[in-house]
Amino acid sequence: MDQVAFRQLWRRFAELVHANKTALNELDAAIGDADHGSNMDRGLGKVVEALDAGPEGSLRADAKLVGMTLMSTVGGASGALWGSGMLKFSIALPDATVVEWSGFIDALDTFVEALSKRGQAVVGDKTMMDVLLPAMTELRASAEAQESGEEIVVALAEHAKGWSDATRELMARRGRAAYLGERSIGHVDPGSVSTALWFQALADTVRAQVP
Amino acid sequence: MDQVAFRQLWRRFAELVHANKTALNELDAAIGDADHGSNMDRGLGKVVEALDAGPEGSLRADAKLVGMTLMSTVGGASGALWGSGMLKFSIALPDATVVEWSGFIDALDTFVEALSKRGQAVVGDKTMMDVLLPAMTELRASAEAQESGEEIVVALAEHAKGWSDATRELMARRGRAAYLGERSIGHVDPGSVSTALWFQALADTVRAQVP
Amino acid sequence: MKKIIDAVDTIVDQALDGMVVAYPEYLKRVEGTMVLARHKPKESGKVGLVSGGGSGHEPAHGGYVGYGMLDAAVAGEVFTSPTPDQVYAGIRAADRGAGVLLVVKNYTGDVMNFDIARELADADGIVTEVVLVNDDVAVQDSLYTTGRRGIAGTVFVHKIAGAAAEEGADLSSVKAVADAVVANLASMGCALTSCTVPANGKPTFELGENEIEMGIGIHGEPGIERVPMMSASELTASLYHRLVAELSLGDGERVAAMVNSMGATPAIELAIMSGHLANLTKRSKLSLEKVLMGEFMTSLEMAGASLTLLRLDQERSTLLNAACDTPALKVVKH
Amino acid sequence: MKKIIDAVDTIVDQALDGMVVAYPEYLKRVEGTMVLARHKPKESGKVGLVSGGGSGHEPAHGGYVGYGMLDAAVAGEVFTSPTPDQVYAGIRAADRGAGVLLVVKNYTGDVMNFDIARELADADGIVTEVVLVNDDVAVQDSLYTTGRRGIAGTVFVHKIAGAAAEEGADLSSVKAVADAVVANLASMGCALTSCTVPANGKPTFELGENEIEMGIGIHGEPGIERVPMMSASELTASLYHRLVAELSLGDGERVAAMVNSMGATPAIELAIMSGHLANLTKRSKLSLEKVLMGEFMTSLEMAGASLTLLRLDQERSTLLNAACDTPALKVVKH
Ligand SMILES: Nc1ncnc2c1ncn2[C@@H]1O[C@H](COP(=O)(O)OP(=O)(O)O)[C@@H](O)[C@H]1O
Ligand SMILES: Nc1ncnc2c1ncn2[C@@H]1O[C@H](COP(=O)(O)OP(=O)(O)O)[C@@H](O)[C@H]1O
Ligand SMILES: [Mg+2]
Ligand SMILES: [Mg+2]
Ligand SMILES: [Mg+2]
Ligand SMILES: [Mg+2]
Repeated sequence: MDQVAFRQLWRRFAELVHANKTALNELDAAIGDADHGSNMDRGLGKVVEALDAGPEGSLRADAKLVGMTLMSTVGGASGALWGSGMLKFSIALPDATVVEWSGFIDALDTFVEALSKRGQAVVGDKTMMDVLLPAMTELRASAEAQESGEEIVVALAEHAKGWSDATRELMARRGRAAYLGERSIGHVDPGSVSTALWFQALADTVRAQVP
Repeated sequence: MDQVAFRQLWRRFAELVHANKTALNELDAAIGDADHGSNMDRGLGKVVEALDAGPEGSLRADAKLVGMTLMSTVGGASGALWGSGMLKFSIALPDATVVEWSGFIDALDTFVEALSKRGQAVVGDKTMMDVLLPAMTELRASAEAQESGEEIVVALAEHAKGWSDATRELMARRGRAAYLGERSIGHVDPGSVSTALWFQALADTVRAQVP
Repeated sequence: MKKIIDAVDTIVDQALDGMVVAYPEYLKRVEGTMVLARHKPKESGKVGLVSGGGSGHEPAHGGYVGYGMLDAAVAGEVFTSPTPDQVYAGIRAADRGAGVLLVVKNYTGDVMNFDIARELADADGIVTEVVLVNDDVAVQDSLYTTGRRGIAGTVFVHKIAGAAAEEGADLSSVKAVADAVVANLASMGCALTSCTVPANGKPTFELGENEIEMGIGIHGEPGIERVPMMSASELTASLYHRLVAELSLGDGERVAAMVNSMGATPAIELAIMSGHLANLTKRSKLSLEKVLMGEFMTSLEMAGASLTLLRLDQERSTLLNAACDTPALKVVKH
Repeated sequence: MKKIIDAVDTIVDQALDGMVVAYPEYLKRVEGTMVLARHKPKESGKVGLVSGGGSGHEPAHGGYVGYGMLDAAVAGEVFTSPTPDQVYAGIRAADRGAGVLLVVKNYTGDVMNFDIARELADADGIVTEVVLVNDDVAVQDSLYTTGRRGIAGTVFVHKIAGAAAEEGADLSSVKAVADAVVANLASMGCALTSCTVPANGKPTFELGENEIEMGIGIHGEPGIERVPMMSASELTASLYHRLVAELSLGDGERVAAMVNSMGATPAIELAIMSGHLANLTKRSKLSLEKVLMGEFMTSLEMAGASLTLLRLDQERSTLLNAACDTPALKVVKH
């Protein structure tokens, strides 16, 4: 993945979140505090601004800019997770303008690990980890199977949506929804939806790049 | 009028106000603070209690009891007016259990004068005086014309209702409705309605007494 | 109507007892009355201050009983002025032998009930004076009607007259300073929602999702005009300019302000208004010496706010900043 | 949505400036940040106290900045915990060389953002400690989840830990006293109406005319159960008994209480609740030493209330009654 694609990924993610802002807030209203769409939208708007204004340095510099911007503009649980995770992600990226697919997957792994550590959530807790953790497993497996990047991410975007939908049946054990106990069952976790949108943005970006 | 009739008058007035409490509050909501029905109802409830418990003294004692009770339980503009007016009314009544029709009219005159002095309202100001002042004029005239008490009060109750209705077209110059200026036009004054109910109670009482 | 109450007719009685539970060091209830008086009365020989009115304006008026403000507050039913016997009980509680000043908001009911109470006090040998507060500039001041209403600015009268009384000024001086406050005081409010009088059970008026009622009083009465919703900046400016014009405030003059919530409007919105207020005074070259921001004179759970300006001179400024210690307003000396 | 605002995304920024307009003697805004700090910092060598969280809970937390309570308050967007860089700015503003205690309400977002800020402070050589407030007994305390939330009881932590810091206690002692407050603290709230998050434009939930939501948090989150409306007496008792059970309070124990409005519920209703509270404590033979009644931790314009009980020992009682002087809470020594 090169710098153009990386920036495009975040622009696309910002677009998708913006289009789904109200829906994300409504999901959060049901089992949280109705701000997840506003939070992500506010932060991603700033990320796009920052990337547009940022010097054409390296992928690492771009990812750091993304992390710092999310960290200082999103707020809430999602801001702490995305922000601190992206900073770790940046360190794992090369100080160059291109990264191999395998290097990108490794960096993503660092990201997910950082989130696991920070948020302590595991699969089944009804959080964004219900998308991120299986996504990492699938990415690793498919990369080992030498599938093409495009095939992988297109399939992954589909699956991510499914994992997110599946949070509906779960009882939350982490995050604000956990306070609701059994009443959290029957609603999709908003953070898992925005995370699935990130994989959607990744698929859209990769697809657009392959002519 | 004797003491039985006097007490019956207040019981009937209390009944009529209680039945019209919500309507009076609603009239007051339109151009005031929505409490005239509650105020009069609260006070008249106490008046009935007090009269029921009161010793069978004189008309003057009864009227004083009514005045004191209204004064200390109604509150608002109507409480000050009815309360202090009834105290003056009591002084004008004989210390006996019966009063001639003419003596009753004289006492009422004292009542209305006290209200004029306390409230400074004249005809056309959109207050209870728009009923009380013409009612006094009519009472005086009909008494001089030697009409029977019953005929007089039955007609008067009708007319009082009409004078009250006519406050609808007026712009308030006294009381809380005055703050509304032109916006007070188009609504009937609640105090004039409750005052008309008093004349209704008077008519009902006199009628019930004449077999 | 959803309210945390037990019965409509015991609200005021219960609330007065609850005030004493929350502020035992400040307040006591005069037995058998609707009067809250200072727990520790001021020294004898000082002028007493009594205010009161209908309930539903909390913290007014019981919240202002304490050192440097009121000596007693008389509570009527919700939005109904108290009866003369209760006002009289307040006067007696406040009297320390130097006479009592009654701070009365200019409503027919309040004026008449306080007047009758004064007649009772008179018969009893207690000297009283009245200051009539009529700060609501939404209402026309006319000799032919009842004139203007008293609203949130009343709290400035409590504060400043209370400080004068605490300093030992005599009754006519305390009245003079209170009258001077009223002469230099202007307020105006607006409602975003109505309130519900408990005895009535439903909202006094209805406002559309995009409407705001300008020039409302403090009893859920209808206001002066209904206008489309506007921004905080426009709203603050429209109230502000009206007050400045009424007081003919000019370059370099000193003012105090109050940004008052009608009840449901949260502090965050008052703070936004306060920011605009500071900019507006700067632009009109007024010196904004003090801002009281919060709930001072409410209308139950009404959403909305009122703005008050008070022209200051040296005397009023000193008295406004004098120490006071009441449940709802404290000026702490550092 | 009708609110007195200019634009959804400038609310917090404008409100912070407005707080400084209203309380210039108390507060200053740390330039370029969302931090309100004491206008006059405490002496160096004393432990600093920082709290914060999403906005919309006013007067929390900026209103508690001042002598005897907080040194700095960090404001996030409405109902959104502040970002680590802002918390870090608050830590720097509060640091007087003796370390800083962070008072954090137990929400995942707050905990993580404050944790990241501590990492930044650590790198900078500023020693920090955290006290996690989790007083909401509506929520089950479980090791397998995030545990209980922090709500209105947080203000007792500010007050008591703030007094200890002002007296010169060191960081571990201030943390110990704060932790002891949390260990003896229980709160529970209810909503009569929802509130509207400005960025969202419509109420977070809907409640019927006869419904009340028990066990709500302070962010308009749904509560624990929906029950039919009840009387003030029943409501106070149901909250009270839950708190007494959670704290296992027994005969003769000393408590402080808070009767907190969620925003729109007027003082008159809080006073009615306070009256019931006093009767309930009397019946359970508790010694009710202090009642804080008013708006302390709100949810914008939500109607409803919360009740907090704090078990007192001699140390907490002394610190609770120590002088403090902040915009929203003042303890005046007579
Ligand atoms: N401990 C956690 N680990 C991972 N994700 C979490 C955790 N807690 C919350 N989340 C995610 O964050 C989302 C909520 O984000 P947001 O609404 O922006 O923050 P907040 O909950 O502070 O209001 C949840 O939907 C969930 O997916
Ligand atoms: N100055 C006055 N003179 C005579 N009647 C008055 C005067 N002011 C008000 N009223 C009467 O009082 C009525 C209002 O009474 P009420 O609602 O009980 O008191 P308040 O206006 O104090 O709420 C008005 O409808 C009017 O008829
Ligand atoms: Mg959220
Ligand atoms: Mg009325
Ligand atoms: Mg009234
Ligand atoms: Mg949030």
